[in-house]
Amino acid sequence: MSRSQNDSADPRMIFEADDVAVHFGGVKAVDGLTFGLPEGKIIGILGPNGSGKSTLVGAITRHVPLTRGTLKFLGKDYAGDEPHLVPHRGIARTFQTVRLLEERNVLENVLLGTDSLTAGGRAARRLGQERAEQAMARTGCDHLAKVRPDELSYGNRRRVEIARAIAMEPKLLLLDEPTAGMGRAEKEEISTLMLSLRAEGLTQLIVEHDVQMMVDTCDSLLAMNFGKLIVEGEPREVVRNPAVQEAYLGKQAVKHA
Amino acid sequence: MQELLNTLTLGSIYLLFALGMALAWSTIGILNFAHGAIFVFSAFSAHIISEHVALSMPVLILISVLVGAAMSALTQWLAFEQILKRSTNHRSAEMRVLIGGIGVAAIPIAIVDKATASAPFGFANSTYKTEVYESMGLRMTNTSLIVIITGVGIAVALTLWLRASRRGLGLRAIGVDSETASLMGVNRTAMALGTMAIAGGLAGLAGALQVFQLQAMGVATGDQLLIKAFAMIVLGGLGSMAGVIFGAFALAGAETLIFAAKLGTWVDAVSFGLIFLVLLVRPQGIFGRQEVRRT
Amino acid sequence: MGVPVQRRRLLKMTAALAGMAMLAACGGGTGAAAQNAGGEGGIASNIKLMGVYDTTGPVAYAGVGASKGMKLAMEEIEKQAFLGPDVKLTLDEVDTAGAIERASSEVSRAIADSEVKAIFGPVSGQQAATVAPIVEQAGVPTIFNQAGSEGVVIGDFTFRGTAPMYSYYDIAAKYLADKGLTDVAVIYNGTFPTFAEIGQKEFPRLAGEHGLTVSSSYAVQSNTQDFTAQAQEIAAKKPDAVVLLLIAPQAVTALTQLGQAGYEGQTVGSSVQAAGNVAQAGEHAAGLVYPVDFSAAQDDETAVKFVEEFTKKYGKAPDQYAAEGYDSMWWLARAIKASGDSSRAGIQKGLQKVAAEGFEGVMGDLTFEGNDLRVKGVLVQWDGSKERLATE
Amino acid sequence: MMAWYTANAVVVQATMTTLLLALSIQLPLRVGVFSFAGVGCFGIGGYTAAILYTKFDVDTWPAVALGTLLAGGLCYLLGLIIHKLSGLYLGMATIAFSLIVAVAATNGGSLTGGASGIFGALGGITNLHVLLLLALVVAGLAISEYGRFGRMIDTVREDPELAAALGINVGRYRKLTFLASGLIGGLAGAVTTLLRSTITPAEVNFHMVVVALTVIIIGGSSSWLGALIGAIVITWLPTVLSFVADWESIIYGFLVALAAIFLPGGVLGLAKDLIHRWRARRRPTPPAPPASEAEKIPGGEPSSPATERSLASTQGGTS
Repeated sequence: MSRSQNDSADPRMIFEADDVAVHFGGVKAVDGLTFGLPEGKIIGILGPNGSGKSTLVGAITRHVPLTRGTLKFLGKDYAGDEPHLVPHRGIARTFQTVRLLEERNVLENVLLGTDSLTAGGRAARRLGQERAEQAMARTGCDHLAKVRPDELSYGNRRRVEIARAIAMEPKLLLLDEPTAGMGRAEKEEISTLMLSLRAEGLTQLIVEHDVQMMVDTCDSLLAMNFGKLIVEGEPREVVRNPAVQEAYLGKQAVKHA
Repeated sequence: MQELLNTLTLGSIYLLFALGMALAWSTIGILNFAHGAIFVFSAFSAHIISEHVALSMPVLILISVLVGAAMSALTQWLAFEQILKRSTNHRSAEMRVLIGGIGVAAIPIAIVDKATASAPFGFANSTYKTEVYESMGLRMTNTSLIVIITGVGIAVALTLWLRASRRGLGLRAIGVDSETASLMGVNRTAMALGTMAIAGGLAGLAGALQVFQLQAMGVATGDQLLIKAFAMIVLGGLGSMAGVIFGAFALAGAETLIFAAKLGTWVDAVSFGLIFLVLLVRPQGIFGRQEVRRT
Repeated sequence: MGVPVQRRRLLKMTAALAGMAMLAACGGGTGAAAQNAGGEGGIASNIKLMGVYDTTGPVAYAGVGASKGMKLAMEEIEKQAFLGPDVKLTLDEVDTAGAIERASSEVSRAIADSEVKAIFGPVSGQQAATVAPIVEQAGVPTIFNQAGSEGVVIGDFTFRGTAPMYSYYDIAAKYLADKGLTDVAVIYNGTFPTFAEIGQKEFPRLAGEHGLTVSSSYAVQSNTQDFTAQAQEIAAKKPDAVVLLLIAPQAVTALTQLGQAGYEGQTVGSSVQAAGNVAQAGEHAAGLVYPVDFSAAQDDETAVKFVEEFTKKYGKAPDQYAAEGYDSMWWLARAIKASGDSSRAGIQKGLQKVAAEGFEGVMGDLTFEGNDLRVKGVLVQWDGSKERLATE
Repeated sequence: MMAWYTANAVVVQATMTTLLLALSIQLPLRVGVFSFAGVGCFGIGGYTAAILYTKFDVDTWPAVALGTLLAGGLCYLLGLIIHKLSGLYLGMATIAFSLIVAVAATNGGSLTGGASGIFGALGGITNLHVLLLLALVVAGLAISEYGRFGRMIDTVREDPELAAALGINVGRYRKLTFLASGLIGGLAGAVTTLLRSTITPAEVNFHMVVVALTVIIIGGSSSWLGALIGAIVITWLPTVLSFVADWESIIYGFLVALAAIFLPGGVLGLAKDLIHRWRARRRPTPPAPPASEAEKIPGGEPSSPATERSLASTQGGTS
């Protein structure tokens, strides 16, 4: 229930959550979160496994029913939306485990990002194709266009998924552990990509376990535990916060940070 | 009161048939559409042997159980295991297991059909004699008694066993999540084979007892029960043995009542209509657990 | 005994009259057939026939039985040189294996083959009803066995060599009336067309005619397997007789459960219980009577001779299907002889001509309603191990 | 050729009607809806057409149209009620629906002809008509298989949650599927009935579900082309196998089981896989990896081809 006022420094919140709670029976996966996402920033969510991060992402995309609370995007309350309406508002996401159509090649998987958001017709088809090709180029999977996902490395599967989300040309991009299972070099590529997207004004919310990457990439961090927001603010400060260290990081990681 | 007794007997027959199917479905995720054929063929095997030697009830049941177990394990090994090995996702595997079962079922059924020239078969040559008990205006045969006790006994025992034993835990884990199960050190393949053998044994038991109870079996009997069993399991809620027990007696009760109301040709409509309504109110069946959704 | 014989003759006459009336009504064109017994086409030396029915699958017993009967008849026809010394009948058989499309496809193929002069059609009701319009349109005379549903005998070219069960079920009603068993309960399979027809309509009508009362009637489905409830209710009400119109396994169970419920009255079945299909019910089936169009236990000369020949050829006694096939083949042979013409049209005219007159077959005096066979039927009793004629 | 056609016209016809029935079951499966309502709709379409044709003197085509529309409408209503049920629960509900249709037909008195069904409903439909109708249906389905529409339907089936996250209205797809499946099933029923001239309650049975599923599994569930292959195999197999007579149903069972085991994507899937492999071989080399990809992540090696992967080794997939 901790309402924080310190976001008010930012001029415009693209997204606002007010007292959002998601309970599964007796399990309070998310329990009264209030926060906002400033436009054009990268915000990270930290928290141990089971702290409710992914449930929160699910709540934002309206896949998970809310127990209470309101969600606003671009100033409009959309908590009552069906999940499929959320992308039409300009919110795109990736998943913790990569979700691709195994029977379709990479290009088609990326095109899927544009399919329901563009109208039919030849012009729209060409537009979708362009958007998909751009997205693939940015994520570095353009040379894989005709390959099927089951022939790809894990890192490349991640790229395809991010490309699909970018092709949706969202105003808010939710990344659920986008670098899980990637090597250092690949993680840096993702970081670079996120920063270049930010430069274009895309707001991003990222859930990650790699603290170093979060500190390097994010403009601010939210730390969660037991479904509640414990600290939020400038990444380095958040990471140093004793409550966060106790809940999540452990002594060793603190040294590393 | 007599109606209750009749429901109990009919329900126990349904239950015995459905138990094996439910066990395999809710633990190792195999919806075996050859279950009905195994049921018929096991009873038929016992019938063939009984034509040559006059055997007692336990021996006939044993033959039927063994044949059922062997057929079911063989089906699992030669067909279902192979299908799972070659499947990439659950939906297509589920579907192909279903079709594979239908294909496998055609074989024993064709053999029985040919051998009996579609005439009903039974254990007329057995040493077992049906006796009728009568007390307080209620009638019951010793066969009904055996059917009820076996049906309910095995159902309860199976439920408890699944709940309690480590093996049961392993099995349930397969049903819920095969990866966790393999982490727990459960050998999936062997376990699946064992489960299918038990399920087949139950089909054999059900087959033999049904022949004793109803005196005869037709070659189409297995198919007719298959759909009913499918309905009972879904009605009770997949994954719950208690649900199967409930489903079997609920369907038997409904059928008995419909017959009592002289609506004999409406039986399927009423009972399946009820199942339809139940699913609308409780989409996961009466005893089914609500899926906990996690993202 | 006197009365029944007279009655039989009367029936036969009326039936024959009705047949002729229908024939006349069917259009003047066919009248010509009656005169030219000499035949314009003559009898070919090789007459090809096509048999399209189930010889595998769930109703294979009917197709196989009929086939055996027909083959025996063909042998005899040839041996007797019934159609002349050099005339040979050949029968090509194809299995429909329970598939409607296969039946119509094979029939179409037979139609396309101009060598095929007549067809013996499917034994399954729906297969038969599907091919009936096809053969009608093509003008190929087709004789069906079994296939007791409506829509099979629909015109000049469709014939049926099996009397519908309801048409001779009256002997069961009469038997009950003669024995004074007037209070009757009925259990019938309402999803099985033949039984639905008798259970819902024909038996109540026959009961009325013979002064019986249907005190209770229970409809069940083909997938009903347990009859405890019905058996107990019947045992409690103690009607004089119970009529069971059930498929084979159902009848065994119902008879057993009636016995277990303590019912001791007369049980009446149907021809489905023939061929030892109630053997599994053991003592509970003893005393069951049922009307059939043919029983190997029949004692008239023609039947005894047929049973003898059949047993010599196949090693076991003929069933009703064999008898129907046998009589159907003879019907065809008589038809060819009667019209003196083995062309499709000739056979068609011949079949109608023979039908109008009726003839004596192994099923007794055969009469026809139009192109549809009628027999008197015999009532047989299952004594627990074998069939014998039911004595009145 | 002409002689061949004359002799086999009915089998050709049966192939087409079987295909229609299979398509009415395949479409929902392709959208991830385990619906067997197509069989019930076959009954509704068939009975409606037959009743109109024989009892109300309606002409062939209006009778077919009304049967089709009624089946489609009722199936859509069914879909509105049950589209949220999952997996085999929905399957059970739709089987219940189909069986209820059969019972209603059995008890429909003189209107439906009771247990004996309706006879003499021989409409004026030719093979050419059936072919044209089939072409129409297939054209519609083909559109739903290619391009963006096809991709979206695949997503709705494979991963409804993903589909929603991509902005696809999953519920609407599922509901419309019921409508389309009902229309196709109804058309199949009406056409088949007026071709055969008969329909009985015994036909509207689980057996029909089995036939449709067998067609789909043998041919391939991903495309109408698969259903066509399956329909051809299933309709012609008995003709081919008839020489084995008594062994026919046993061999049939074996073939179906073998197809289920060894052809995950049916005959069509096998063909597609072969084509894909052939093309992959013709590609100069596997695409050159960029510099970063040289650094492989642990456990991230490419997985083996789909056909050899087993369920146990898949990650995710279902959740």
